[in-house]
Amino acid sequence: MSIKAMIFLIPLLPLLGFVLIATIRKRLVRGFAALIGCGSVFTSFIFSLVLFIKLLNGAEPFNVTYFSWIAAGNFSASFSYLIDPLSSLMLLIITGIGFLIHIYSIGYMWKDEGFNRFFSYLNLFVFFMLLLVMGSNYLLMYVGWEGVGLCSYLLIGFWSKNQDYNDAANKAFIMNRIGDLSLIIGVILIFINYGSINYADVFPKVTEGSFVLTVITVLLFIGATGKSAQIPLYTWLPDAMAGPTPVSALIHAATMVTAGVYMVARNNILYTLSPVAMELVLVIGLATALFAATIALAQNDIKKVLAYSTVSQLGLMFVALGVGAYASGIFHMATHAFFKALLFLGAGSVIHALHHEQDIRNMGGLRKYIPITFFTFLVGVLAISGIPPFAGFFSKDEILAKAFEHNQLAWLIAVIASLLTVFYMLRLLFITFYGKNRSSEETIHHIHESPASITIPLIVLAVLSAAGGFMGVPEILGGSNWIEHFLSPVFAKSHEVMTEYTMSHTTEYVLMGVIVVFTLVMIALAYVRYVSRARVPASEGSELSVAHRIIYHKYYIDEFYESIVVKPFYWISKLFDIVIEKSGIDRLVNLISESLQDWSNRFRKLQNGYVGFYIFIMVIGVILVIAYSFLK
Amino acid sequence: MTAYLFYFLSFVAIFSALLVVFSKNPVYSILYLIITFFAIAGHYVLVNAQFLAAVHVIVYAGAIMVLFLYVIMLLNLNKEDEPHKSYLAKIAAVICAGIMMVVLVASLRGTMQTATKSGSEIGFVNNLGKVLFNEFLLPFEISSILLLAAMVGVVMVGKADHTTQPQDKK
Amino acid sequence: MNALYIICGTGVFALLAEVFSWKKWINYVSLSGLILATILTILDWRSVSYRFHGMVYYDHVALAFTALILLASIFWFWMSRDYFKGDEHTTDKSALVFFAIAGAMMMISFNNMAMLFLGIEVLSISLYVLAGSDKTNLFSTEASFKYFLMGSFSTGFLLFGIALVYGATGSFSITTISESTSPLISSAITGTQSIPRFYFIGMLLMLVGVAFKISAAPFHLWTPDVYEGSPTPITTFMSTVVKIAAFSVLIKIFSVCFARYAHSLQLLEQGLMVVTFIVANIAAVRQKNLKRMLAFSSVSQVGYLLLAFSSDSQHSSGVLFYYLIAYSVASLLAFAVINLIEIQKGSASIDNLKGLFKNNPLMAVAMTIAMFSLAGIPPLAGFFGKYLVFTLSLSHGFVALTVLAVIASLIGVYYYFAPVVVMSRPSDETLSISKSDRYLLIILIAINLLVGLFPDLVRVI
Amino acid sequence: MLTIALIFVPLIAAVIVLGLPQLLARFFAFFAALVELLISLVVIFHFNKLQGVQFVFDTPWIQSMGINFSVGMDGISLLLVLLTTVLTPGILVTALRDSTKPSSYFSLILLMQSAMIGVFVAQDGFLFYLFWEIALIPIYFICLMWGGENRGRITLKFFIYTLTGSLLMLVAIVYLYYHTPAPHSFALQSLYEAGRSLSLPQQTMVFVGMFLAFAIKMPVFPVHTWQPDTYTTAPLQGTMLLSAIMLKMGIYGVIRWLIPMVPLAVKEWGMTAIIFSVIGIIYASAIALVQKDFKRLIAYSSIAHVGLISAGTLTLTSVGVQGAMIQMISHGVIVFGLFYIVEIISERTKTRELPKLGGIRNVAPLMASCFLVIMLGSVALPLTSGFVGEFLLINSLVQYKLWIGATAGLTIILGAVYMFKTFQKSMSGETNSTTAQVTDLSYHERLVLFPVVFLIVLIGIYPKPLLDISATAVNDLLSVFSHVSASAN
Amino acid sequence: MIPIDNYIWLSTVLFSIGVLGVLYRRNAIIVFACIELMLNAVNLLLVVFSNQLNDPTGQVFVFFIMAVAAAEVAVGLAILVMIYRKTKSVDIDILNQLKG
Repeated sequence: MSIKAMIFLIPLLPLLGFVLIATIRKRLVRGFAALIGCGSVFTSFIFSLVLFIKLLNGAEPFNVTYFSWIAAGNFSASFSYLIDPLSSLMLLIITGIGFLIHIYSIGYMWKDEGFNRFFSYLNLFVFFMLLLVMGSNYLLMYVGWEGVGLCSYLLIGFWSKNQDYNDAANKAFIMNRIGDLSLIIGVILIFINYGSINYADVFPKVTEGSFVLTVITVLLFIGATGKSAQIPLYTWLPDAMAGPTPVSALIHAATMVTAGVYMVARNNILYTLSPVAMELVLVIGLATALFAATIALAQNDIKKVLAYSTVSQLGLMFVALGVGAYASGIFHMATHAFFKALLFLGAGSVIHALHHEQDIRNMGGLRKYIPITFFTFLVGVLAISGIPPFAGFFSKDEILAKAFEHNQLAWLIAVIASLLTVFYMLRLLFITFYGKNRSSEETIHHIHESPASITIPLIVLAVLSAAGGFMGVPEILGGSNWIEHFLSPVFAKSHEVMTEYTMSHTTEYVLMGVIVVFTLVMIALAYVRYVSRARVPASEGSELSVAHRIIYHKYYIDEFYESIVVKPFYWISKLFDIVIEKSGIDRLVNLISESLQDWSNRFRKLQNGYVGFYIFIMVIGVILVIAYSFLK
Repeated sequence: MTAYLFYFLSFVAIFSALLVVFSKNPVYSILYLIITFFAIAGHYVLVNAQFLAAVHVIVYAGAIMVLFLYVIMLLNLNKEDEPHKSYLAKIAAVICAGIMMVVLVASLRGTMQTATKSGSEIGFVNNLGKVLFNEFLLPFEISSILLLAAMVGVVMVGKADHTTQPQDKK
Repeated sequence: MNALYIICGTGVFALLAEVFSWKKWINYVSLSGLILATILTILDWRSVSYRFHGMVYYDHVALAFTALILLASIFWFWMSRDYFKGDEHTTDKSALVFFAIAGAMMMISFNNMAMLFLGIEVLSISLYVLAGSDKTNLFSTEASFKYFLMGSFSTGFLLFGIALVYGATGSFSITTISESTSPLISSAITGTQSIPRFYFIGMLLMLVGVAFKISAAPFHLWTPDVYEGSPTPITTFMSTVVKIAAFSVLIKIFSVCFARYAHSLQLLEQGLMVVTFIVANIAAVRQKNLKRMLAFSSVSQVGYLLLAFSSDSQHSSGVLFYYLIAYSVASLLAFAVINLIEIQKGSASIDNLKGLFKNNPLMAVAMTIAMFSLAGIPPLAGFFGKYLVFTLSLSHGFVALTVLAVIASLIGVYYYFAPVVVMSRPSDETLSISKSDRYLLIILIAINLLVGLFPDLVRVI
Repeated sequence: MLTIALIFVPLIAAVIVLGLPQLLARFFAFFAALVELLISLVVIFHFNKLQGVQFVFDTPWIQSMGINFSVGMDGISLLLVLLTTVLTPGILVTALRDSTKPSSYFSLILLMQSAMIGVFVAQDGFLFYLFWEIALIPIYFICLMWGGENRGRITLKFFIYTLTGSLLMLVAIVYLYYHTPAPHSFALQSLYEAGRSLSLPQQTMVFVGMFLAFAIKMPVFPVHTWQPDTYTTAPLQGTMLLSAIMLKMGIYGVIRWLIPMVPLAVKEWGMTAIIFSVIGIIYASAIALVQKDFKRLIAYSSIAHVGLISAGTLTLTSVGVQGAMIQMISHGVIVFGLFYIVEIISERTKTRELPKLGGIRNVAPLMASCFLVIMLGSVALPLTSGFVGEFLLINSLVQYKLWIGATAGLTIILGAVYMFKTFQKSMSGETNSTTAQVTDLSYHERLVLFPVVFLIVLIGIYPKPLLDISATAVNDLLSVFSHVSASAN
Repeated sequence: MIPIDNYIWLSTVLFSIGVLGVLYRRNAIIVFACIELMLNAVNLLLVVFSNQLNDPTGQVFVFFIMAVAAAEVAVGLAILVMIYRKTKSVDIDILNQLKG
């Protein structure tokens, strides 16, 4: 099979899977739908693997064009794909994790009436996600960008009978759209300034920073904040947990939300040349990392904790991008994909076991009932906490080291954020799996380990989370930082421009040691608090301390947005509708007609039927006509 | 002499014309109208239109006025209690007609001071006849159509239908 | 000229028919008389001539207008057959109608004030009577009375005007009058080379008389009442034949006879036009009686005609002719429908149109086309009429007046569409239509479309 | 001759339909529309993409006024003709099983088609005006006879509104006509030349007159108030004709009759017009958000979309005009589908009130899916037809002025806000008593909606053929423009 | 001799009195009479001009006016009689059903 066809088939197979399942979903038995769904993604994974190996063996990036898509005036965009190390890596993550989650979904969704629909959406999502990373121009990336937003919408609102879920879905889509608008305008500005929207044409033309470039990069970044749930557009992600758990794992942890990271990394040269945007990325990343981490401390919904954790981790990735450590960002993205998918799937397994119970206050002591889930979850927690040698340790450490090089304050904030992460993840772990079981007798009776289709992906991901860090072991620990080398062609130009920092190995060791120590302290703290003292978060309605309450209510950000954006907009809409439209413009138009009627009535009275009066008027007319002679 | 006669006749004509308007009794009005007509006939004689004066007297005083009086008598209208317009309407009428007169006179003012001719013979019947039956033959014939139409019309309107009943559709 | 004889003869025949009991033939004779007269008029096309010592003058304009009123009369006759039936006055009515047509023809072809005066009077006296011919109906009588009173009153002004003009020029002949106003010819009465002031006043007073006949505001007040009260066929006659004749009088007097003074009257004509537009259009908006509404409509149409006429009185006769054709066809169509409705339902109230689209689509379509044409919606004849008027006045730079006319025609849409809206309302009542009326409507619709789509057919004349 | 056939086939069919019994009339009308579609496909087959006006037919008509019956098609015309010929059979199909519609209804639809095609192919100013006005008559009757409540008042308002505009246009055309060299002519090219020879103040007058006419038709804020009422009260097919095809007449007018005619004024006042259009986008979107009536909501959304098209067109870039062309096609197809779905829902639930609906996707998943796709087209999701046009239009506006482009771009967000809210309110949630009886799409309805869905996706993925058709014409149009403005500077 | 102006004024005054009568009175017969007065004023004017211009056509025209006046009066009175039969009145303002 030719490379061109293979590349073409990678996104096409999931699309075909979607079309097939969607069109005949009513008559399709579940097993067959699952087969189509998993099979298409798996085939894509194989193809991606082939491409990856080819690139690994030193092949040039593949750039294939299929057909001209939009062409108007001097604008043209074609349907063409670019497979370079970056997108190849993304392909592997998407199709690989995607496949695992497909498998997982078979077990998780088996009893749901919308099983087939679910698979069709998942396949569609994979298609768009692939398009996003494979597109060789901004517009195609935008297609994928919006497409995944749509799938996210569809999947969040998967259980559409629940209007709260639908609200969450709408919120996700609309907040994404805010980012999308910014992104598309950024793209258009790129077109205006560089005359093209192909990466291959644009990047060579970007040679120095300028105001326009800053505007473009900021606009693109706003797009990224929407998709990757950064401040200020992050609030949709926790709500997005309304969707089925595999969705949270795939879309809202592993793949879609990292699109922003991918996009910034893809445009690294643009960012490298506009320091202002870089600083913005860094600041937003730091703020989000810290902010979301604090919120996660007080959440009681197992998925919400993970969601805020995701936000926080994404913030960390942007920190990496913001300090110019693009490869580190991507590295962390990859490891994060492993362990966060693992954590979500684990949480899903818990939820599955407890019959859709998500509140950690009603859990506890589960490690006895569902051991496989517990162990895999434990791996995930250790990975995210950065315990060596789990994946998270390497990627996070690299980011922190780069941040330290850049700015010590940034490092400090990032460290605090990651220590908080350790704390709340362990809090989650301890409350859920340790201590006494707090659910009802009825539920306890039914708790059972999940089927193989759920546990196998968990195990695979656990292995990845445990070992995934070795693709980026830094040199000082005897590694070769393979991933950085692999990605270096993508960031080559940026590296040329950037001043290289050199940091002494000593400093690096010290930093690493400090972090590990503090991490262990955090673990100890959490253990004391939640295992030894067996503290359980207060139940709903009880008195909380002020600080706790603020965090518990997520700093009231949703309420804040509601009152400064949503409600005013509704008021304005009402104002337009009632005041300007109905009693303004339309009233004015109708007034013409009414006054016409009014005048007509007056004129009608003139015609009063008395012939004497008519003659009178006529004589007045005659007088006026004769008086006209005086004018002449 | 002619001048005095003119002023006298003018006075009679205007005065009786005013009385036509202001008399309460319709019969008086019509009678004053006859006087006016006679005064106008006098004017005709003054401007050498003797034949016309004769015709005038015959047609107006003789035929038309008789018709008026006949109708008044027929309808038994020789009363003074006919409905009158309100004072406001009357004042308005007087003012309006007055303004019209003023405007007309004003616009005709100072046109010609040429005196009227005298001793002209065009008013004689032979002159008129020549014109009437040569140049104006067609109008003359047409006036027969006119009279025919009027006649038919009068018969048609005047004839009392048995079905005639006041009715109001509204 | 021969046409006039034929028409008068037919009128007299109608009278004789009463005597000799030829009543059953009267319709055929009438119709053939009209057709014959039309043919004769058209045959006269090549012989432009003065007749009877210059009493009448048949030029192309006169012939065209004569042909137009004769054609209109034919359709009118077709439409109002029932009017002449079942009445002891059949012959009288026919005779009067024919005398009226003869009067109208004289008003078109006159070349002497005497002919004008007699023409107007023959027409008017016949119409006074015809308006009151529905003797069982008090409205008809009222219409007749109002028409008579105001008509004879306005005749007084017309005559006063004629007298003054005669005094200034010494002649009743149109030809002489138009020549005598040349500065090179000394005034007959003063002997000096200046036209006396009362010549101008005479002109104005004649304008008053004519304005009454064409029912331009503020001399239009009789129109709605008379149109509403008269029997519908007579209303139709007034709004078509009489209007055409009155307009040809306007053209003859003010663009031929007083051609030299046309310019000084322009402002006055425009003033009349403005008043007409405002009064007629606004008053028409809330009319509930179709005949009355169409009366106001006909007054407002006078506004457009006056706009064209006042913009360029010398060269507007073509435009006016086209407009009058369009207007007459539409009026005939509208009144034909109204007549049918009135016969079957007893009144011309707009509510009687309810459900017409469903119950009798042909009538509904005819009414719609009539209304659209009057409103000036393309591609009907009325649209081209208005278009020609607007372009004429625009090309003479009367932008403000044209805008006024455009606004007027927008208001026009307001009331012309009211019947259409009513027709679309549901109702169960049914209306029937005879075969002959069906053909009449179809032919009139066809003419309207034909004239609208190919205005050149008319313009070649 | 093909052009003539395009105009007269529906016209003749309309007359024949009148005389046929009801059932036959329906199918004959549909058949005629199919024939028309076939003719337009033949036209496309013979169309030379590199040439300007083709299939010309020109014969003197009213010689005394310099009016010719002159028709022809270039790419811009052809696209819109195609839109008309494609949608009309669809519109007829939607009425095929509606027993309340007599044969005259079908006749009027065909008449409408004929007139609209006439508008798109006219190459003579007067002819254009005539067709423009004639198109108003059938739609007036369709709305008047078969409309909803208050139709008398609303249709009259609609008529007078649009007539006001078109009279202004007539005045402008006549004004230009008098500036053509004697003997005056209404021919398109002569009018172009006449218009270009005018000074800026004169051009401005013409611009105002014409743009108002087109703006009312589209409609653009603030002369849009006839539209929501009319769309709401009109019967389904009327709404479809109005929104899917007729409003394109306005934009077509801007492209064909305004921009090349008075380039200086367009350049001078284009900004103002664009700002109004953009205000309209925001304004209409905001109002759409708080509408309870489903149909009315879509009516306002249509105003928003048209505002974007109008603004993009007036940027005078080929990106903008091409975007407008493709967006016109897309919008036509999309609103066609949207209104049909609204009709299906209201027919089954007897209400169009959004708060009373909900949960339809539980009982009618197919309908919900179709609605979803069409809605996605409407909110310009990539790979639907809406995206191509909207992207090009926003692109042109950003090129014009960044802040205008950004403001106009808000339609991306606002459109999503109200459309998704609508979807949520009508389709999602629990099924209630009103919607419980809703059945899924019948075969008949699928016959209409599946092609719509298919077209939306197809155009979204592969719009190139359509863009190619109009490319030459648009470039011609704008090259002439740039030439004129260059020489004027 | 008498200046021609005087005649013009005289007939103007008579004409105006006729108009006044039409405006002033409600009795239809008197109104008709006043219209006759107006016509007579015109006749007088025509005769005077005819004499002045030495042209008989003016007087011929007067004949026609007389004929017409006679015809009009006849028709008018016939209509009046018809009205009287229905309303028992000759008040010109009693018929005011047609209005609005």
